[in-house]
Amino acid sequence: MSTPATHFNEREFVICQISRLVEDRYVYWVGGGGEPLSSVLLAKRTTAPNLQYLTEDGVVGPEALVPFDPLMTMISSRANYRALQWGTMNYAADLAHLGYVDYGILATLQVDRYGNINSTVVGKYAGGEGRRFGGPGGADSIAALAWRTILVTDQQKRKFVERVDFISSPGFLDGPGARERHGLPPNTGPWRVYTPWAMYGYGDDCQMMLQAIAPFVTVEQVLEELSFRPALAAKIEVLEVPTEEELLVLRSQIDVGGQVTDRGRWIELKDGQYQLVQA
Amino acid sequence: MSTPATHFNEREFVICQISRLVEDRYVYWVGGGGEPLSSVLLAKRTTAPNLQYLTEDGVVGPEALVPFDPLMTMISSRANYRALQWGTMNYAADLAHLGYVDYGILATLQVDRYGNINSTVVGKYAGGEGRRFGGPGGADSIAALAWRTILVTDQQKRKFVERVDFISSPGFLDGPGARERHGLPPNTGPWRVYTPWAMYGYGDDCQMMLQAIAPFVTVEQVLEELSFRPALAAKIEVLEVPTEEELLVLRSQIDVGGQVTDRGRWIELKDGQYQLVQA
Amino acid sequence: MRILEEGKSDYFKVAPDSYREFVRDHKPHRMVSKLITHKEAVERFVHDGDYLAYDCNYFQRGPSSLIREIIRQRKQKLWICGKFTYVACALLVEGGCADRIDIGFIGFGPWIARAVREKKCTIYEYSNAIVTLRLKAGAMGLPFLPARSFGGTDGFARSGCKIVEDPYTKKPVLLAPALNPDVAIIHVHQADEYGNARVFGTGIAHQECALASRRVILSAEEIVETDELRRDPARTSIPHFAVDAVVHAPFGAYPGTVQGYYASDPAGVVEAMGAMFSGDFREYLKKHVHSVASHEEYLEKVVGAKKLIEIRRRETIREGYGA
Amino acid sequence: MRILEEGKSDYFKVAPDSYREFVRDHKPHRMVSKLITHKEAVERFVHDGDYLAYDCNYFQRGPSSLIREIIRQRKQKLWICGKFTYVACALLVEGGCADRIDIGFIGFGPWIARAVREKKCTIYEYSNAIVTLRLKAGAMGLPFLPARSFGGTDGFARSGCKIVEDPYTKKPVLLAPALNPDVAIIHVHQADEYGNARVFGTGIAHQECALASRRVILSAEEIVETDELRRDPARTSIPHFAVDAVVHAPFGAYPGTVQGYYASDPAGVVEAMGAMFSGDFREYLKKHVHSVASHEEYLEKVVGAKKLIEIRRRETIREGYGA
Repeated sequence: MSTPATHFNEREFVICQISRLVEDRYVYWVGGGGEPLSSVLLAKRTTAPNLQYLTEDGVVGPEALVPFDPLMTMISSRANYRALQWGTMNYAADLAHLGYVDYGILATLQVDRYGNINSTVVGKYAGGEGRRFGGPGGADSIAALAWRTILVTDQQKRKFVERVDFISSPGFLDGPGARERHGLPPNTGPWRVYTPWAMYGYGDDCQMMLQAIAPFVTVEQVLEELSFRPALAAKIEVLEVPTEEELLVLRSQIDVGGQVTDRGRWIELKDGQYQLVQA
Repeated sequence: MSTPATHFNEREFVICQISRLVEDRYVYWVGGGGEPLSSVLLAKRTTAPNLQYLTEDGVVGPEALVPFDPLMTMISSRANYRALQWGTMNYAADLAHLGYVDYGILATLQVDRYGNINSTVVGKYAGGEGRRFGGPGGADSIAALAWRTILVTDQQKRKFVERVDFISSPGFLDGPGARERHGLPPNTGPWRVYTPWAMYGYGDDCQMMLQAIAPFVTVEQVLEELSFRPALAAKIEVLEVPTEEELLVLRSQIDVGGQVTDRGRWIELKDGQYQLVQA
Repeated sequence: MRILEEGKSDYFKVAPDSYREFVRDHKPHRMVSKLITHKEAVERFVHDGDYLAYDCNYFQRGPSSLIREIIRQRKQKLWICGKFTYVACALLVEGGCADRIDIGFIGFGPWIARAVREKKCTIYEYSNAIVTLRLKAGAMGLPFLPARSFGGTDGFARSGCKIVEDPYTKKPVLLAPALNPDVAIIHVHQADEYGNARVFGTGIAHQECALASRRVILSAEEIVETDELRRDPARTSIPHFAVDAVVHAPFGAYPGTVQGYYASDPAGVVEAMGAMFSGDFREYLKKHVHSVASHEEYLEKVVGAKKLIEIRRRETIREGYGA
Repeated sequence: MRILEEGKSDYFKVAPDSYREFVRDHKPHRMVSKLITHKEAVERFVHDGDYLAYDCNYFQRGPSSLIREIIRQRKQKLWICGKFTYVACALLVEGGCADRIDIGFIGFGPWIARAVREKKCTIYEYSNAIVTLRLKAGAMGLPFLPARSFGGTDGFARSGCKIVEDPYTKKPVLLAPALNPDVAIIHVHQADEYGNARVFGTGIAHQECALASRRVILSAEEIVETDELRRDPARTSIPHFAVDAVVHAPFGAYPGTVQGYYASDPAGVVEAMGAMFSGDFREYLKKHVHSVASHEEYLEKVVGAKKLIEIRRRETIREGYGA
């Protein structure tokens, strides 16, 4: 039941990576949709059928009916179908404050060495000169209160910066102890950053460390696409590609319309090597 | 529809007094049972059919089915029947904080010149030497948060004291401004104190003032039954006796078993005078 | 209890005492009928310069028909509570109604940077959870509530929050200032004519929003008897005494969904999102707001019966959405 | 934010960080069956010296069968959360189980003064609302919540509350310390084997109590399928991950009522109140606790089928008490 796929795209690759982290025994808080929700829905249909997740509108443990209509990932009957409990936003925040959220999974716009997240403005804040985005939304509480935060973003130089232009949601701020000094609960923070090309963790110094890469890129290619140099793990692992079984579920049940995965480049197995298909 | 009664007891007298204060247009918070609840239920069946009240368990606007089983004034199906809303204790407290509670009605054990309420201990607190009672219960929040508090107690020297042995629930504490200094909202506090013999209000000095007496006692008799001398209103009014119609409703619908009213002395009209029947 | 850090932004004034007085003097403690039209409700209860909160958003059980009516009446200088929002803030700013936003999450696009650059709009930075907590503080009659998020962000510095030393644990803890909006608009599944209302399913903060706000307009898919509500009091989400106006608004959340009643209209969602991402709302506002005089006319002429039947058909789930 | 006044009493330690760690490490995040007996639940989850919270009381949808089991097992040195209570505190103190009480309201009588005089029991003074607010703070993962009552009382001085200068309004405001009990016992209408539970009707603080407490024992009138609960998720009052044990306890609130299911037994109420007012619990405890080994035996031998049928018959209201 585990056949390595030979043809998939970057988005599918990263969703499958995160999906495999997700275990039955934990409670998750998932961002509004996109890769985070797809990862959890995939896990629930493959390795972790009893997995339960929370969303920002206070839904606890739904048996979501996919696919959803566009944007209908919360406060909609299909997303919230046959939940164990329905609450509200403040209820979801209470559960997160209490420490019930083992993992928060967040798609981010820009991230820095310390895992700080920017979803507010790229460029200068003052005077509206930068490019403005939507604000932290629910990500701030996930990043502050989940025990471990898993970030998902693209492997692009402009997305991995030395210091984000605006900290919308907290990573390790400026290093050890900073979260606690600003009132956040201890022993929380970024845990993994996933891109279609790589996976990063964090050392005791709260700084990003490259831990694994996709089989279709080199470490050098990855490092090209960061605007700072992260620490490197003693041994850089190679991430496993999606299986045919995962892709079948993802494509036929979860993202049928391609709303989430229909971006990014394709990868194929060619001459015994996984390679990015040139556009 | 208003025939002065000729035979009633002290408890019935005081319930009818309070019932007449109760108007349709206000929201009330009522203590656990006894005279306060009886007064409200009587008003709802006589002068104020649309009156709504809250209780400590968060019931909003019930159409209570009387009589209740003993003690079953909250979290019971008859007391909470066909309410507009069901909540919890914290919800009731929220509404009180917000200023929705126009009147709180409280039966009290001991009260002082400033309207402070003792339901904790009569006598010395330390070492358990005094006679211990149940504590403030829900009365503390009513006394703190209702716009106007109506107290009900017996006209007995030991119940009207210069200073209560223990402030369980706040009256005016030690005078003007004291409530605010201790964090209570402004323009709140005791408004009336009712006993079977008299009605008191409060002056600008926050001290109790005798305003009216029952037709079956004299001012002197009343003053005998306080252990301090209250201010006297310029004109002491005489309270109107219960009507036959009120008593019919009270006896046949509200307190059928006499749980509330079966205490206190009887009054009868004799020789054109209302008189306490000698035991 | 030392103040360790303070946000430096202006914020809507915290005043629990004056809110209490407002409740005492102006909230309808008595059960009186409040059934009026969209037009009258917005005329009477939304004032220029108000702080406005809406619950949910233009696509998800939000008061979309009331948002359109506010724009239609060209209300001005509103300060809006922009949490959990795709297009509502954009419509209110570009419709000329709002010039300040407390942000949790809003749908972006070129409109927002332009509005800020042109000084048509001032932004105050929060997060969805902190804005919603502020409403909760307002709904509890308190001046603030503590939280353990938001500290350390750049939003904090541009907010009304503070970090103090918790007198119990001696550790830093965030305080979020209470929010008591001047007016709230909330879309519900069912209400009686007095404003006792039921919301089915999950939500953002309908109860908090109603209890925290000075004036409250409900739009309701269905008007039901009070006796119907009394059969199941645990389902009552909002009590009448918090409510000033009840507007019968079938399909009031269109193009959004009302869970259990009708699905969203994906084409309608895409049309609104398209206007937002292009930064040009002129066509959208003309067609969806100004071309008609009322919600009824909007449903008749712009949306049409066929669409209404289709979105009702497309909502195939009932479980949990009825009493 | 200056501290203006402080209660001088000991209070159960405020520790949101350690509570979070407990939740992470010991709460059952996974759905596992938790259906066990009264005996096993109390043996495993109630420890000598625990801070114990019960929801409601011995007469009103309270965990009466679990209270009897705790006394039967002669648990000791409990610190109990004595809110909204007629006889539960008296039974636990006179049963030899409890030696500290946070008081909101308790049924009194000679027992309490005697217990205090003989130093068998220490009292800490709060009110129903403040104790319940403390549980709410505990259920929100916060160190404290503000309130605008309780200041100025003599109870305040004997509590763990503080009055601080509100940094927003500059006025004095009370802070109540969070309460995270070691163990909570809660009686519910329905639960599944995992601990997802429904309470119908009004209540004191069942949800707060469950979310605030390290260990949670539910006793349930009915055990239902999880799929039944999923049909109406708005009715779920308590989520499974807060719960450690589910005990099937039909008539678990006897002699009290469970709204919609059965009435109280007035004779049983009077018998317990009589013991309390006389200050002599020996007969009561012997008959109602120690004469039997289990709740099942209690219903069979002490209460009897006739009484059970009678109290069920006497509850004639169903509206609102079913999903």
